Amino acid sequence: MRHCRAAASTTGGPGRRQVLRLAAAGLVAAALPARAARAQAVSGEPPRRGGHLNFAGLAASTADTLDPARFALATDYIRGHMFYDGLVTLDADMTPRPALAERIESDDLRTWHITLRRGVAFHDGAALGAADVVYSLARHKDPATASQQRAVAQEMAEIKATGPLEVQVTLNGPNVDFPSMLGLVGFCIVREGTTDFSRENGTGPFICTEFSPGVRTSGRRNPDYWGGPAPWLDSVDMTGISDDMSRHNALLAGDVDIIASVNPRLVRMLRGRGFGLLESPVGTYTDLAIRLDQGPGRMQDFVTGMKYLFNREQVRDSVFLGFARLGNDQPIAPENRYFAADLPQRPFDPDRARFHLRKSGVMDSGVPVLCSPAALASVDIAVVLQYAAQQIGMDLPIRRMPADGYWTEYWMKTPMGFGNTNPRPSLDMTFALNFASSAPWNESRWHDPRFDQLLLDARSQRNETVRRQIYHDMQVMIHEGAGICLPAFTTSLDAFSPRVRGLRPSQAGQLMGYDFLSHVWLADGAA
Amino acid sequence: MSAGLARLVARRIGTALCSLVFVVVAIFFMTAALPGDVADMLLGQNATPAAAQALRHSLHLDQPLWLRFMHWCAGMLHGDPGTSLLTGRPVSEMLAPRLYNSLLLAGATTVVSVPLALLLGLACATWRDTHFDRVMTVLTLGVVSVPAFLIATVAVFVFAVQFRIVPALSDIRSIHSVGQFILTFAMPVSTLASITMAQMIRMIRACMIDVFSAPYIEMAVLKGVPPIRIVLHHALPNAIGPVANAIALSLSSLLGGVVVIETIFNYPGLAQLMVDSVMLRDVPIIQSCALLFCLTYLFLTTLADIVALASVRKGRGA
Amino acid sequence: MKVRVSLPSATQRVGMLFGFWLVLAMFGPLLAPYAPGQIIDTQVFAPISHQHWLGTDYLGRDLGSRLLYAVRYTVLICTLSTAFSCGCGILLGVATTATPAWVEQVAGRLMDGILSIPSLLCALLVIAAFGDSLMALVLTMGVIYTPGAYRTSRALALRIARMDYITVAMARGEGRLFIIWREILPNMRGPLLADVGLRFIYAVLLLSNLSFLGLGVQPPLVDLGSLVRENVLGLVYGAVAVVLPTIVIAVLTVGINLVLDATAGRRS
Amino acid sequence: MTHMISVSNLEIVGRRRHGPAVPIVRDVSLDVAEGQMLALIGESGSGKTTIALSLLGHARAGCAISGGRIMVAGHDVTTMTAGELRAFRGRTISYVAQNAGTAFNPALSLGQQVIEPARVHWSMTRAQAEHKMIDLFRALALPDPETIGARYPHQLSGGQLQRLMAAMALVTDPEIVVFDEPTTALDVTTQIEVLAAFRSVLADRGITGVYVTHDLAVVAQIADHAVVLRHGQVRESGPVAEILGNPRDDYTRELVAACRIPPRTTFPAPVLDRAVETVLDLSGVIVGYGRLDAAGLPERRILDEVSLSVPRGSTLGIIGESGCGKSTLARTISGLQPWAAGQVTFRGEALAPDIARRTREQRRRLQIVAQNADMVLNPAWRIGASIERVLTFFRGLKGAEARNEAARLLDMVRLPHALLDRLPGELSGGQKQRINFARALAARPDLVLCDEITAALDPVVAAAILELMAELQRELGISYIFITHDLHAVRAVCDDVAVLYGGKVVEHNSSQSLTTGAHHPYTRLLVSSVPEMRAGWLTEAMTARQAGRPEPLQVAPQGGCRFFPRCDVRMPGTCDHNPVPVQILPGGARIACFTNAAALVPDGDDGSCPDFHNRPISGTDSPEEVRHDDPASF
Repeated sequence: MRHCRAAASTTGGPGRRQVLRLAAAGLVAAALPARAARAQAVSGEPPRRGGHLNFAGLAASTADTLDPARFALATDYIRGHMFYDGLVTLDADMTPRPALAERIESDDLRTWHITLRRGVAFHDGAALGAADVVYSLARHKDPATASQQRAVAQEMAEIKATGPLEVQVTLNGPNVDFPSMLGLVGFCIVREGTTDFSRENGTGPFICTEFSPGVRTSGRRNPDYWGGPAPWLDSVDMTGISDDMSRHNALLAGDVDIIASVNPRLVRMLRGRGFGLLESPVGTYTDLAIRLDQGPGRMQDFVTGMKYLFNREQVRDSVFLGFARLGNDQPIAPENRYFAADLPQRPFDPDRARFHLRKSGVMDSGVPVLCSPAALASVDIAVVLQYAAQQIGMDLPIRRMPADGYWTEYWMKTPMGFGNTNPRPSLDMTFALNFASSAPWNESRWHDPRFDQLLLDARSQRNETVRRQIYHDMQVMIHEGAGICLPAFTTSLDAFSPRVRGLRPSQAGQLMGYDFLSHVWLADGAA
Repeated sequence: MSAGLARLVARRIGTALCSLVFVVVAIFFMTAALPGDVADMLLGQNATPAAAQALRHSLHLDQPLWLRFMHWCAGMLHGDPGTSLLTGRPVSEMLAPRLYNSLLLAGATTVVSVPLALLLGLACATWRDTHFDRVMTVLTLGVVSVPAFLIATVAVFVFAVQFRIVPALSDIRSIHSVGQFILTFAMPVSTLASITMAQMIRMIRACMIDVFSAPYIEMAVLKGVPPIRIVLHHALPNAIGPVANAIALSLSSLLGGVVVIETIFNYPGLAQLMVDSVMLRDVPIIQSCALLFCLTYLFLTTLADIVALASVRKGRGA
Repeated sequence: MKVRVSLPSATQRVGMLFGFWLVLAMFGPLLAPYAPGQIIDTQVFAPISHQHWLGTDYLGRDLGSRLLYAVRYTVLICTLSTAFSCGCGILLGVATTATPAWVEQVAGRLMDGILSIPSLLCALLVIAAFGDSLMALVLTMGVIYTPGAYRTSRALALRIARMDYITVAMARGEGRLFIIWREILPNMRGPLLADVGLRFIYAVLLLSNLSFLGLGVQPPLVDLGSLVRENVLGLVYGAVAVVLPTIVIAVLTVGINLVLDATAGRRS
Repeated sequence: MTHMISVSNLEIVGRRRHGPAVPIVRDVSLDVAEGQMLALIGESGSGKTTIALSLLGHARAGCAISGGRIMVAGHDVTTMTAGELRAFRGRTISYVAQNAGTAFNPALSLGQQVIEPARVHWSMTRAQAEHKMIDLFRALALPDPETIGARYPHQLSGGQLQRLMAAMALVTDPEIVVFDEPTTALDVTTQIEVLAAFRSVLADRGITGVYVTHDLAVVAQIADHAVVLRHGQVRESGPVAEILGNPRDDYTRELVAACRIPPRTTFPAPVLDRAVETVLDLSGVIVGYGRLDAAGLPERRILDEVSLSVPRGSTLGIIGESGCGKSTLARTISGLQPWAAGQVTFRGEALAPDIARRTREQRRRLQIVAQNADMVLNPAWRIGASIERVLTFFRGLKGAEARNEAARLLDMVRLPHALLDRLPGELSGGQKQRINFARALAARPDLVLCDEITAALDPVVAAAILELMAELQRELGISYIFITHDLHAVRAVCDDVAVLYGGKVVEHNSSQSLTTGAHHPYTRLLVSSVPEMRAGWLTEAMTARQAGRPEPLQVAPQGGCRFFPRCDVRMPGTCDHNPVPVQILPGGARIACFTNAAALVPDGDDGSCPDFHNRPISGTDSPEEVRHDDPASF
């Protein structure tokens, strides 16, 4: 059911409308029961309504927010999905599906017409209208909003209501992946004019009953949810426990039913005690970025040598205990439908690494590799790398930096440092935000005009086959040219108690693309 | 309260204010020296210089440091600790529930640890150099030296996970009866108490040994006074000063020095709020937390001094 | 005569214990069969076995080797920072007994201030100011524990300053520095020793907390507290990797304290 | 006759934490018959307190009774359980500690503590106990017997506390009372009264007693039998008269002899002759605290217009009871306590009140030897370092030169050179006082200020120190100021003596004439309070005292003579209002009194010298006693 793609492939040539469309009833009828049916196939029972679920995420702090523009962490995304809806949602394989939007269509891939679902109500009873959408999207462009999505939102040149349920968005240039972009949880829809986000007013499956930043978020089922019969749960409590062991203990002791971010080291124990494990092949990766415009990275041989120096199998097996897939120095994970599978896997080859590093002449420059608890597993990966370097006679100092301030003070500002990137809704966004010459987070300062051109070509390319080829070429270019060493894609691990049913892996992010609360039910729920 | 006592209290409050001012100034400028500010932290990995600058402007962070400090001071003088840069909510509103939680935990810990520490400290001093004393010495040193997170984690793993006697997290909302209160607080309080007690026992033991070597204690023994009466009636009143000081020092860390315990039991207290705020560079909250910790410390030590003085005065009959 | 015989023996015991740990800190890593960052096994939290005598850690590294390095850094950093804090605290505590009252007031308020700020926050702030080299680490931990040493030593110094032999020195017309340095300081040694021991424990703990915040010893090296912390998940498997470093911490700190206590008790 | 106390072959050992057991008491046997008083005599470290405590079944921490039998009132103390001991102590046998100032709990009211033995043994109700207490207070001649119990230890004087302690011991009507040097810490004038009170109460009640002391004169007054101890062993025992009058043991003889040091015979300079060059001269020195009056003088005065002078090569004694300003005078002269008015001249130069403003030469020439030898030597310094520091500081000697000089100084004070490498903690009290002396001499002083230097020493040791002082004066021509409350020592070493009372010099006289001629009433009281080493002296003294003596007043006068309330020749209306005149007697003696000098000659003064040779008037607990008898240090 890949509608976007299906539409593109069937409608083919230029001038035809790019349509993301499905009858509202049809979507609900077709999509949710399909999930339910799949779940049923696994667990052998239909979803049951009722019950209370406790969930513990990775972190909670006073930065917790109900303001979609400020969503930054997984727990924020989950909270967002709890109380708000986006215009589209991303499916398990990252395909955008209509949500609050009934149709999203464009003739030129630049001007997009969004038709909203009829009869959707906010939690305060107000009906969803075009003004709400315009407000919700446009506010990201205002610097004062301090939106996490501002860089993405800049793409939208003009947003205006063209009818009570019609919105028109004009982009800076054509972009076939615009519907995917709307799947970002930050772009979920709030009531027009909302400035006080101490209370939520969304259209989502749950209504907030308590929100204390850094402590807890609680919700009860929204009885008037447009996407019924979901959610199945009567109420939900969500908290964040940053201490690994405590989070697991809370699950083991029965204080919570689901925990996010299971440490791979505890999988054996959790399984042994009969807890369920959700492995989601998300495209999150931790990479070493070597800046090409300063330090040793200016020598191409140095970068190549470093890429051969990564013992990827060891990173996967020892750092992630196998819960990862090998990376090939390009940002697209193997599960992605555009993954360049024919690109040869770069091996761990100390001899070639030594050859290239020696050749570069800056092998012992003494430039440290920066890592931080802020970038997932980067400290451990750095240790693996350092030992490999030591084996070929290279002294590679590591500097572990504090988590707070890492992103703004060190990341991308030093010759060599680890970064951590979460999957984006589309390849286009990944390339545009992280690899294009103008990308705000071009970690290695890699500039390739051909790459930039390919990016633009892909955006206006309706032909799926051609686009696939373009994306393939772009992956090869990154693999060869960018200063990115990407040893592995991590598998997201979440654990749940046996009474929780209905969890399915998704590429869109941990816990069913952060949207698990509207899907899960409890085995003893109706009791 | 005699005039002398009143003068002492006044002087103590005066010096306390000096410390307070020092702490507030130091914290403000040192927080300012931390890499990044709240704008950077808010935007996180997605920060671009332009976005951060815009946000900084809207939060008035582009004003000179001293001006912001003056603003904060002016507000404080009117009893207004300001608003959180991050959430825009009044600091007092954010602090109040955390303070309540912290006081609850600290209070429960105090109620448990002080009498027990007194008892064990007295016992160690009474049976000085016996096997009991030696075992307690090693035990208290051991408890102090083993990292708190390990003690807490092991305790949770054993009592909450393996035996399922108590919950792994301390959720105050689930308290509706005394029984539940005890169950909810059992783990954090016993962990915290064991650490606090270990320090107190060592100090109380030292104070009491000092007092026990006084001639009037030997005199009491030679009068045939029973040991319990010697300890409670003869020794304790003379040790109140140093013992109160030892207790005050240990208790003063119960508000701000319990990050680990709060984290492990997911207990929303002040310490966590402060660490969060440091991480997020939310200066008004850091300031207010530091102020609270400083006040607690000064209050407790001053109280101990007054208790000590009052106990001496009683003896001296002034 | 008994005094003469027993005094050196206690001092010798302190010396022997410190010597043992210092030698271990200096030369222990030479005994390490593997590099501290070397992954030797895909099995994490491996138990004690023939290949790795003390099992493996959370990455499958040799625990024995890491432990030897951890001892080095914990012992060295904590010894230095304890020495620094006690040095500063004692100097200040003693000096303020002989300086004008306002100096004592300023120092006292400063110390009260530092003492009232939770040590972790203090560490965050001081490191932000000093940077995060090993030297800064030592200084930071030193600064944090200075007020405690100051309080103790000032109380002691005040007591000693009232002693008759200080009066004698003053009557002789000795300078303030001489009185502080030669007359008061040497007599504080005994009672201060017990205090030093406790401060050493706190330093070990703070070091591990700092590492957790990313401020401590740089990887792949570790300190003992961090070794416990990074392997704490092994607890559920009863792993050697978490139990053994804990025991080493306890043996190190409790041992040093017991010996110091014994010496202090003997002298006072 | 039944023996109330019977100790046989008692052995007590002390033990350091891990060290070997050291015998403290060896094979001691003694018996006390019912109603008798036994004196345990010995110097510091002789084990006398240890034995006394063992009678109550108590051994201090680190000590243990390792052998022998102790039968007390029919109980075998060594076999009693802890509970039995509790019931036994305070009930059957009670204890009066040496220093009531520290043996009373400062946090509890005195009454509470006094009746506590009765209360913890359930022997009477609170009302009964309080009634009994008040009776005892009365019997012990305590002021305000009804209300004194509500007061706290720091509010009473040492003599009163010592009597309260006796009341506490007697409140349960025990069969035996153990007194552990109960009057040692008291002034001589107080001691006599306390002794008299004890004796009458004990006699009334027929109580068996054990009296621990190093003071033979006291023994003569209060005990029937005596045991002389040394190094934990019995040297001699027998009736008191026998032991004091006809000692057979060498050590006992030495002890008795130490109490009879001959008075000074050499007179290097004519006494009180103004013509002789004076080393130090004080005139009108006022030291005090509190608000300043119109003349800029302090309201509360510790020293009030003190004028003294010390001729070159002579010794000036300063005596008086505790609190009279003796120590302040020492501190004032040595520059540690600035004065408010007056002038101090040293070798013709005016001395600055503040030590910092005196020249190094002045500081060198004026040395002080302080009371407690324990406290004035830095415990962290080796003896050699202590002495060499003075040599370096004042005389610029360094290295081997200083070392040799230090050794020479040790020779001078008759100590072996080996001591140079020892720490003060390893020396005995007498040795430390000699070192202390040597250190003062190292500066080659003109005047040495000796502040109670024998107070903490045993009589034998003290006698030797005094002898040394006199010898050094002969050799080096040093002048001394000798501050003491020991009249005996004054006679042994002083040429002149100044009697201090309430911060004023009430008399300035030749030390040899203290027992003859006209004297200030306070001097007379002092002299007559020094116990003599013969039985019956106490009775005589008390009788004489009570005869012609008005009741002491509790209220001090606003002006006039400070001795007024205690004076037996006081003239109300005169003495308590007017400024006191100073009478200069022929021979140079000066007496500050209203009464005519002729009337101040004691009754029946036939010019003979009553024997007060037998003792130092009082002394505090000697450090050696603490060191060896306090097993906490083991």
